[in-house]
Amino acid sequence: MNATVATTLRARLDALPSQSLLGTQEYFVNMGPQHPSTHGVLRLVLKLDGETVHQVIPVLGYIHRGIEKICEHSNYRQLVHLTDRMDYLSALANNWAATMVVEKAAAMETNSRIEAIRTLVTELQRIHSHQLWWGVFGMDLGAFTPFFYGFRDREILTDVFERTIGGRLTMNYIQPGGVMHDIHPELVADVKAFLAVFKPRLDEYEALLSENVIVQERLRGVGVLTAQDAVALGATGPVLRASGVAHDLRKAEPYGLYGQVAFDVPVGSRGDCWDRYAVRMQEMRQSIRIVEQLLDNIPEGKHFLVKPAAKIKVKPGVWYSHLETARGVLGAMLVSTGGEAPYRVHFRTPNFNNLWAVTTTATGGRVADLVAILSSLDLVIPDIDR
Amino acid sequence: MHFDPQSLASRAAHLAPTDPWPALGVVVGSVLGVAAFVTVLGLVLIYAERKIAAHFQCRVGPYRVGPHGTLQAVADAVKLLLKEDVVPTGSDHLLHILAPVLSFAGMVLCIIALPMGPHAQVVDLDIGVLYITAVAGLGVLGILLGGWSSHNKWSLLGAMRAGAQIISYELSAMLALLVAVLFSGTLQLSGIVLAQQEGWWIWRAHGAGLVAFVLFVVAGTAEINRTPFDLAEGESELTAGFHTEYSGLRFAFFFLAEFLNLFVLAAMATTLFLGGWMPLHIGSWSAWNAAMDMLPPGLWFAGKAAAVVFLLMWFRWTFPRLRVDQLMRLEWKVLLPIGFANLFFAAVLVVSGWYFFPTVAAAPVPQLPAAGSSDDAGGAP
Amino acid sequence: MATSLLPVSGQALDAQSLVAKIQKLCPAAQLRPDCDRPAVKVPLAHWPVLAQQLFASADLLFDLLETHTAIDWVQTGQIELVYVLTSLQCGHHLTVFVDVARDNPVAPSLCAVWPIAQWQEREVFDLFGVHYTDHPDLRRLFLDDDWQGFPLRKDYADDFMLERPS
Amino acid sequence: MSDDLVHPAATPAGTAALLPGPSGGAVAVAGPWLDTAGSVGAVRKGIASLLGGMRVTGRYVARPSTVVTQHYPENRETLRVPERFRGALRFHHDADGYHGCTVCRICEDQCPNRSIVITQREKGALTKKELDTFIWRLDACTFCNTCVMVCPFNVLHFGPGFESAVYDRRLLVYTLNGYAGPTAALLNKQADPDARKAACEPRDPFCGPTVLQALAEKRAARRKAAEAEAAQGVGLKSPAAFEKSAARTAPDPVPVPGPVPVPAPVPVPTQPGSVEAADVG
Repeated sequence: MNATVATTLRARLDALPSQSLLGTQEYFVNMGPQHPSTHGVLRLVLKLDGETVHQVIPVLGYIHRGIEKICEHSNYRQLVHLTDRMDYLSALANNWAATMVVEKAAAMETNSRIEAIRTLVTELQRIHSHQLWWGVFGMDLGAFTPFFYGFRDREILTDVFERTIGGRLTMNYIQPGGVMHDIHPELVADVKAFLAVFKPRLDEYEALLSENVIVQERLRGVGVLTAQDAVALGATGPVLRASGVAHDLRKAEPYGLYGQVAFDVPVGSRGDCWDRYAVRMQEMRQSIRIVEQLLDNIPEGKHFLVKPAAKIKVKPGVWYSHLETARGVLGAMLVSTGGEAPYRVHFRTPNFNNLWAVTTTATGGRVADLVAILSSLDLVIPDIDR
Repeated sequence: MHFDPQSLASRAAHLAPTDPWPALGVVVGSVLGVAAFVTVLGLVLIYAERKIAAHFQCRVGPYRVGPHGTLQAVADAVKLLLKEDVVPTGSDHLLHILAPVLSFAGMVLCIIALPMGPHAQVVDLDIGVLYITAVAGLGVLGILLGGWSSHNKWSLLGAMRAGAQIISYELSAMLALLVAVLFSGTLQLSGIVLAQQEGWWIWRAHGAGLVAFVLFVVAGTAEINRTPFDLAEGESELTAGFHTEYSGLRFAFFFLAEFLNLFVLAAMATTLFLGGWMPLHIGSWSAWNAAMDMLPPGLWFAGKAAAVVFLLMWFRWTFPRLRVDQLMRLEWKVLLPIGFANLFFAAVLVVSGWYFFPTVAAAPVPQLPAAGSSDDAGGAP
Repeated sequence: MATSLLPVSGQALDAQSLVAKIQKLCPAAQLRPDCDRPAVKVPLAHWPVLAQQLFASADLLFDLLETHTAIDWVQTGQIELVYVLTSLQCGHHLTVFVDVARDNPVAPSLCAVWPIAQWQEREVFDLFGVHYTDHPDLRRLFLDDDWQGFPLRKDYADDFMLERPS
Repeated sequence: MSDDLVHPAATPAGTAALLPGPSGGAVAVAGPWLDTAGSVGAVRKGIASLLGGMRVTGRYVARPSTVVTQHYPENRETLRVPERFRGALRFHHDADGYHGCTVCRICEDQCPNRSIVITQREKGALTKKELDTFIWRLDACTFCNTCVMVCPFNVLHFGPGFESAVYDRRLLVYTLNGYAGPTAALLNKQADPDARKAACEPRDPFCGPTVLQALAEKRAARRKAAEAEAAQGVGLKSPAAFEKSAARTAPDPVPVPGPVPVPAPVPVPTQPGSVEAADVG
């Protein structure tokens, strides 16, 4: 083949209208609202060229329930249980966020026992949430077995919650003025038994999935989110930390007893799917550390400091508080004009803000990469839609 | 021990000129036998997969229908038969209907040529290896047509993935196959089995056999679209890939073909590298060899095939799925070069006549008296 | 390779000096006292410039728009836009309130400063009906494109609303 | 953030001595890293990693004792539901079958979804305020436990019954109290057993008036009020809109004279875990 022919071919290819050298056409395809890897009713409209993703357009609202509007018609005690239904995997942290802002607004006191219990159960739920994520992550990559292992180990913790709280998914446990029930007498023993089982299981998780060459090939260098992009796109939590920003509200603005326990904040360096994966795996170990420190050191005291039926009144003003759930910063804003019901409540939910990272990181990758990215962002759809 | 393999087709051909009715009986018996075999084996494999998968995942699996859920697969089959057969609007009806049939037909055509025992083979083609690789290609046609005719972009993506994948991996499978062919000196499957009387190629072929076996299993897994190469289905990516739009009986056909392909792969690996129905013989340990001969050859075949099937299930319930470009890279940059080098190495071994266990005067491949017409499909060359 | 934003490059300011600094940048900004965190009220006209300064100013460095929402003050006829800003690099917070008229709610889009604003503004547009100028893609976010009305406004009512039993 | 803005709860006193104190910071993660740079070494390490995974799954398949499956309906006998589990709402009756509800309506008021509706006897036997029916709508309940928390007389608690599936939604409306009448305290003051009996009227889980009927009456009253408002031109909603929204609220047409024709009381099997609303005679 001589140079002329090659040049002509090149010129002809260049003259083609599409971006593709093969002259293929882009097409649109709907991923969701019913799709196994969108984990709920998230709909992504994909512009594809063959397997290559050119654009991702999230379409939301399939599970929007207007929680903020309902809050305007609820009193300060009632609105807490609505937060269970946002990020249902971090129900306790959500309860705490709502409780925290109400307690701040109504100047309610807590004691160290309440704070210790809150810290303990929330940290347990971080493990609980990451366990589910790990299983689902494996399944999104095509490995079924991690899903069952994740759920098997999560079940132990769910039973622990069930004994103390009474709920398995929607908790409504952390209330303005305390926690709904005192911890179950068996809680400490139960959690210790769980940790004894779970710590070796974590190593198994690593052997089964983390160290697997296919997983590493699928994740490394895929869906890179730089630190600048992560902050600009409002990402928080493990997604932000995987990009190299060591922002964790448990350290930055300690609430509960986080200021008094020793733990590290795992931080990634590349911001790819692998870093997001590794950060969450390490976070489970750090959460175990926190739980172990708290278990034997729960102070004595009352678990509820106000009368359950007491009316909570708030003077006019604006309050905002935020904390770190398993997925990032959950903020709660409360606007009051006085009285028993808020004038306006707004929740800054981590998933709503983390979602948009997919629009930049998935372009140029394959469909399979998109699935890995979605899974590494660990989205809970009701938290996006609220 | 002297083996005298005889395929059903050759038996029928042998009988036909003198006793046409028994010959017809053999033919009808083979057809019904294959049909029954395919159905029962399909159900057994589905049950086995579900149970084994369950135990990999700390579950018990099917438990309610029949003792330990043994009839669950039957119940599922009945359910699928009773389901509405949905053909999506805008689909290519003819091809949509044809696709699962093609997929199924390719699998059945493979099964009839497999030697499952000295007398348990329907057709013993003298180009058996070539024939199987050829008709196995019908499966990809079924998948391609199924994905294309479904009028669904996800299905189409799955079909395209499957097409690229199966065509690529056939090369590696072929190269691995050729190693066994080289050592046996025949393309006839029963001949390959007989050639392993002194030892199976997996170890007798000096490493080349082992490498070829691994290559064959990996490439074969890719060819039958099983995890970690299940990109064509990829339920977390393409919902269900090429069979998203199939339901009822047609889905059952795809499903059955998928599971029986698993058996075909295991049977081929067994035949080529694990000695087929041949018992485990070690050199001149006559006592050992006699003890091994106590088990019927059919059981040996079933046991070896089951072991390979279990290995494939183990893969499936452990590994995640590869990405499509990684799949191609694995084939073209890893498996294919290894396959070529291995084939070359095997050729050197064969030419130099260097084996682990020297061939003791093995009985020659028995020739059936060519009593029938000389152009019969199976039987004596 | 992503560059780490840590260690912290700036100095966290306390509430008084933060507000003082902002008032130096924008004299029209007023402290909003009924807020638990440092909060200023900024006139709409000054806001785009101030936003840019808040983002870029070396000792403020508000790099994260934590959230953006609105409050419908139906009595005063204002919709109050709320911007909750965080500086990950310095570690301080600021809440900015901007009033827009309820009957003609138009505000400048801040997508150019904080890209996440693109979707947070879409949510506010969807639920409050605030129009953002220079927004690249101002559409409904949660509700149907042909939805009538803005549900988080206090006077919103539609045929399908359930009465809360009283 | 200045000190005066710190939430007081953030630094509770008294635990600093017990806990190790804050330490730790950002640590970089690498995880179990598989360096697949070299070609031959890469293949070897890759295969080793795959075998490592197979060892994990292989260990489980080899040990059937690791199976965690529970055979649910068969293991009802041994199933242990934690005492705090929020299954079905129960109404506490003492040993005599008397309840302690004074119709203070705090639970009704605090229920976020209005899934509790309390009706009062028109004419009490002993006092003015006597419970007629305590209606719990399971179909609207979010199991938030608020009613249990706020009840001053500890009348309510959540029982373990979690098998609440029914084929008809209307069967999810329960009357929890065993009888209509005064509280246990008042009844116990009556020395005459016949007088006690006369003061009480039995109720069963599906007896009327159901909540749907009660709601229908409330809705009718509100519709009347809305029409009156609309006539004066002050209402936000048109009567037609109201009609529409009312129709969406109720599964059955309103108004229904007399008890809503719910299906005949289904005999609730007294198996562990089933909804046992009628646990008093």
